[in-house]
Amino acid sequence: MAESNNDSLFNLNKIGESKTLGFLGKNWAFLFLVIMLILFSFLGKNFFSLNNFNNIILGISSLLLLASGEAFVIISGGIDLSIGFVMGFVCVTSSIIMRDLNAAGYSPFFSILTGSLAGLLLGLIPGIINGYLVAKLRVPPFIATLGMWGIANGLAWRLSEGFPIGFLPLQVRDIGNAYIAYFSPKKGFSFFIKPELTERKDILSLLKIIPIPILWITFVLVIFAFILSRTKFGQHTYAIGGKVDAAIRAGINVPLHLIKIYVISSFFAATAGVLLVFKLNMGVHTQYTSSYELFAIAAVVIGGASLTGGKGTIWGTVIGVLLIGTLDNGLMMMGLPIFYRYIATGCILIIAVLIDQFFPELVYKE
Amino acid sequence: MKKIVITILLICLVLSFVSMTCAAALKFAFMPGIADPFYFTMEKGAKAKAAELGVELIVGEYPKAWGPEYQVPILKALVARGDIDLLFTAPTSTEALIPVLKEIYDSGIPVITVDTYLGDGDYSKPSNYNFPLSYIGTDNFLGGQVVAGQLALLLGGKGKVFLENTNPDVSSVMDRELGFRAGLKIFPDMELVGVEYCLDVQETAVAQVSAALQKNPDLDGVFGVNVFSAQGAYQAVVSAGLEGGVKIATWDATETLIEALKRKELDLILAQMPGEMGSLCVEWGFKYLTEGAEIPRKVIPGFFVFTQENVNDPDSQKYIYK
Amino acid sequence: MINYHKAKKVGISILRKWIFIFLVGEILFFSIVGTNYFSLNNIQNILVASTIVLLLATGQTFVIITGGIDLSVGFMVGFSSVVCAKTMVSLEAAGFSQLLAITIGILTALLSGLIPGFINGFLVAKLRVPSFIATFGMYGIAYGFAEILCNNVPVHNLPTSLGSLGHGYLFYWLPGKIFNFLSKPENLIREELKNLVSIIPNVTVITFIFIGIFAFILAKTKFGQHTYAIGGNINAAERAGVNVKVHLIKVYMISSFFASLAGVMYVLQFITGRAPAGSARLIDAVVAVVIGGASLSGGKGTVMGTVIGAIIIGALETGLVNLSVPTYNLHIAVGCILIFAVLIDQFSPELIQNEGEI
Amino acid sequence: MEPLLEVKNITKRFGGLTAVDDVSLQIYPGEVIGILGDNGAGKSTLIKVISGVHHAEAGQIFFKGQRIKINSTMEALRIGIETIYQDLALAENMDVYSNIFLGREKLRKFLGLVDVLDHEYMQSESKKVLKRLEIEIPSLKNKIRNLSGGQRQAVAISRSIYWNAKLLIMDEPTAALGVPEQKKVLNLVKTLSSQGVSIIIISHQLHDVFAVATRLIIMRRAQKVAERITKKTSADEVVSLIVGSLPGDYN
Repeated sequence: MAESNNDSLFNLNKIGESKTLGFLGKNWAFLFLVIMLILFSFLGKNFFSLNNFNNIILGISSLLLLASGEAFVIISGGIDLSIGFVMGFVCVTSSIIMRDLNAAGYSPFFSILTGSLAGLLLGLIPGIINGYLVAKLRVPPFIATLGMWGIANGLAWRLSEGFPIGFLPLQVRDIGNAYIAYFSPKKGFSFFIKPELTERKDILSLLKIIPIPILWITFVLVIFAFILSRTKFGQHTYAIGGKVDAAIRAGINVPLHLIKIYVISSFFAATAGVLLVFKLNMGVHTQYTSSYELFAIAAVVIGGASLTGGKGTIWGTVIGVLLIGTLDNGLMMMGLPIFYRYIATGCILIIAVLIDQFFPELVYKE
Repeated sequence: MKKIVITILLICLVLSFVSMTCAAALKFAFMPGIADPFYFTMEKGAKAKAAELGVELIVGEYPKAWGPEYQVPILKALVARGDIDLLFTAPTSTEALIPVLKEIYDSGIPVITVDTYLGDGDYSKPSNYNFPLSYIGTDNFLGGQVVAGQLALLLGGKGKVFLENTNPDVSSVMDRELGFRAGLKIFPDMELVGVEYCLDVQETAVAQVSAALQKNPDLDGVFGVNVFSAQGAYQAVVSAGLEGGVKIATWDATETLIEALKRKELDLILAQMPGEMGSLCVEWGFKYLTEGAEIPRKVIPGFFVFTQENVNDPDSQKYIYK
Repeated sequence: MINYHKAKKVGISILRKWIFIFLVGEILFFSIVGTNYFSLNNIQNILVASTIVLLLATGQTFVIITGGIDLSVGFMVGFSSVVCAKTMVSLEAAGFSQLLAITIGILTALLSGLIPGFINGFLVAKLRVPSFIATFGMYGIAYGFAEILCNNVPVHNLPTSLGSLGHGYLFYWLPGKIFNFLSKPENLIREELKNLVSIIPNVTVITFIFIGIFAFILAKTKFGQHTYAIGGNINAAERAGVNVKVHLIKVYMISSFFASLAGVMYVLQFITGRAPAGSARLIDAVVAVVIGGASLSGGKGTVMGTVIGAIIIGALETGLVNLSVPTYNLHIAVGCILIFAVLIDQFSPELIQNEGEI
Repeated sequence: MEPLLEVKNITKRFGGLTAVDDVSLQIYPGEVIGILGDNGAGKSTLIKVISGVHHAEAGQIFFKGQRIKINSTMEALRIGIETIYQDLALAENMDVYSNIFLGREKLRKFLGLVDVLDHEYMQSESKKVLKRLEIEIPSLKNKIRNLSGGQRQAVAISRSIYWNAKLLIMDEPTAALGVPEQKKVLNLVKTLSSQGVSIIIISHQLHDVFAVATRLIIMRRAQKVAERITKKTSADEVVSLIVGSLPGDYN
């Protein structure tokens, strides 16, 4: 290590000996997040409150899912640019199905369930195609998924014809915007169902604890974090990202594994799409300008992954997303325009990689 | 190499003759500003009128985002067909489109601007942008004022309001904002606490309005200036559990918003008359070309305000965008 | 046996030129199916409409050949358009002549456009930040700065003579009467205006001059040779004495120079400066480079290929408009062409293998 | 005869690790010597010191009797020390003659204004050097990617020879090659040595080294443990020295 880095700015050996610095280098994203939370609590009005944290988390929920799926791909040494539009595509299809079934007189429960499942299943198709192109036909991931980016975008557009899809069963919104627990000073605790409050003062003082979508997301993330860190599948993912040849020689069915990984990424995007239906109560095609996939990649990298593969965790990715979300919300609460967040995200992204470049010893020193 | 060159030249020669065909019926072209329900409805209105008058209507591709760099190439490609008798379009920039449309006008195609305009929109005085036959469109500034007034009425003339806008780059929504600000000035107890731009991403609008509600717990009203910001605004209010507590005014009567109004989650929708605009363009254009009629330089079709009271009236239904 | 070889040779030459054949086929198709697609006017439209993609893609070609990618160019266009427009407006307001204001505006934009390129290059070459990340960071930063600089609104009131420059043509020809160079004949009656033929847009001329220069640099000079070497094997280049770091910085500066040139062209064409200008063209540019035969792993690609790739996209866009086919088909079509391009590249190595001998 | 290159008491450390410990050796013009040793014995580091990649903490280097300091690979190249690494350092996407001239391209004036690459000159020169080394490559315009391992090796060698290498260091030249290819490379080594080029070969494959080298230097644990004339030793003895079952001559 020292051999190849002896021209870097720092003397790595010396830094490597300091435990404090080691901890800093390894957990800098987390520490940065904490510092930011403290800073914004002082600078922003009403930043530090349960409701605002709910807002932050709800705001980043799509990104959280997209980035976690992307993490698998990036760890395997690939990249998936199609996720943003796959999300839009699934969001549109799934809401069209819900709307049409509901209009055809099926029960809301059936319509919602069928719509969601169909969306999730359809979302697997782009993943299979991506994976097949990458693994079997050896198309570089950047290109294969960029092609899918255009195709998913076009299809979503075609299906929605540019209109938002409305007229979904009302329960969609109730599910998507509910919380696990409510606490009202007037009526006490209630679970899942919002207490009926009429006074504005009471509505404002209502405490809402843990949004339901976050419960789902956590559930999905925990499973996949487990898969990545504790199972053979996860182990192989790192192996492929580290060195494909070695993985092949070790008997891993690399093409099949890669297909699975792209399917996972696509599945996460589909989940995000279905979640979006529940949150927004309508199907919206992801806008051209929102660059979801790029922000997802940024989050994964801030979370400690490397685009060359073999590195990264779900936990780190979650921190990365939180960092972006908090920054966004904090700047908003401080009254800075949306454009500052682009600058801030850009800078943090570069800093993340620089830290990764110059503290390699620290980051790997367990 | 020589063979290739000769082949290509031959192909070119043949091709230039292929397209030399002419049609008898009048052909109008419509170039929308961006892909959204407003322009879709306009197209439908124009199509209906065109069918009635026996005019063929060619619609340019809907630009995927707002801006001359998206619109101009499509517009040029549309006009390059060469068989168009009249163009009506919503210019995406008051300045950038002047030379482009001038060139089209110079090549012999009369131009009508609809919904948005060139320069300051006044074609009656001499200027380098007074060549379009007419500007047909809503007075966005006036609309903004009306919304401000109606919102103040709903709130009893007192309260804090927030404006969720889309893109500071778009003249029509900025006019709405300016109108809204001007309208609020009439009510000394109304206060505008903030403006955010969601860049037409609904999720961003949700996040921004949520943050605004967080920052100003005593917020009384939100004005969402277009479909995405309005939908985002009411989503944020619903998710904060404040339906009914925070009044929401919106612009553009899409079915989705009307549905929300019927559910009493919204309070006010200002409907422009895109269908009417499209139909007017075709009608005036037809009259101009066939009868040589003089067209008014500015046609303002007005608008309609939906409230929870009148939304179910049979008379109101025609104002919904479909 | 001989026939087989002959067939193989034909096959190879078709594969090697497939993008060119594709382009010709595409134009052929639209000319037959569309209305007046094959006309001087429309061909010029395609070129003008492709200006930004052409410029971005040419710069991007250099970066992609070295094995990197430059995502910042999308918003760099906006940044430099804002800088250019702002400078012009403030200089004109300060009493400078229009010509001076325009010249200084353009130069300022081009010069300030080199800075982000330098930073990108520095991050990539010296600090070894992966290019994807470094330039994506710059993507956000450039956009943010552009928006702040112009206060979120497009820059207005630019010098009026810009229009005649950006929308002007090299020649004007009124059949049988006038043949003008550079300036549009004045005092024409409406009938004459209708018949006026404008030949070769100024914007296209400028674009192709720069593309030509850099195509030459890439294909014929030591700089180009080293660019390929770095993309092929960075260690080899380093050991052969190429100053890889400086070279990479230069390459990223070329890319951002082209982006700012695209920004200037934007100002010339649209007479305004906008922060999001060109952002949607980023992906088109990368796609054009890849369709043009470059590989994202580096070491391959030509400016000529890139130009054809960009025109394929532009011609497709125009063709679909001509046929009144909705937008989404464009995305689907481009996505498919892209994958197709790479597949051809993947499956024809044994055919293309001995290209030196053919 | 004066040695072409002499290194004396070279020591190189990385942090706490001593990679090369007080090693000395000489090589004479036209001589082929082999450096043998197990993985981690310090062979690679030693040649990297000679070729200017690493800078030694202690020791001296003499070239043609003159004390020199090699601070960079470029300096090593300038005095005529060329190194061919296992990865050959060829740009696979480029053709044969471009690789031979990589970094030292021949230029000509275009329209009397700009410097452009002189392809014709580079091609004819490459042809000459390939001929001199009796190397057969189907076409100079072939991309390196499409050549066999032995052909690549040959390109890398002719590249260094064209630039007048006096000393050629080869790191595992036959490792990735098939048997016939190995033969060709070894023949090439002999041709070179007969033309007066000195060569240092590092290899694991004993019989290769035995086939071409006249003298062997055996390293173990960063130290030079023995030096043998090839004809006066046997593979068994060398293996024993490498693994340490025979004590070395020094310490």
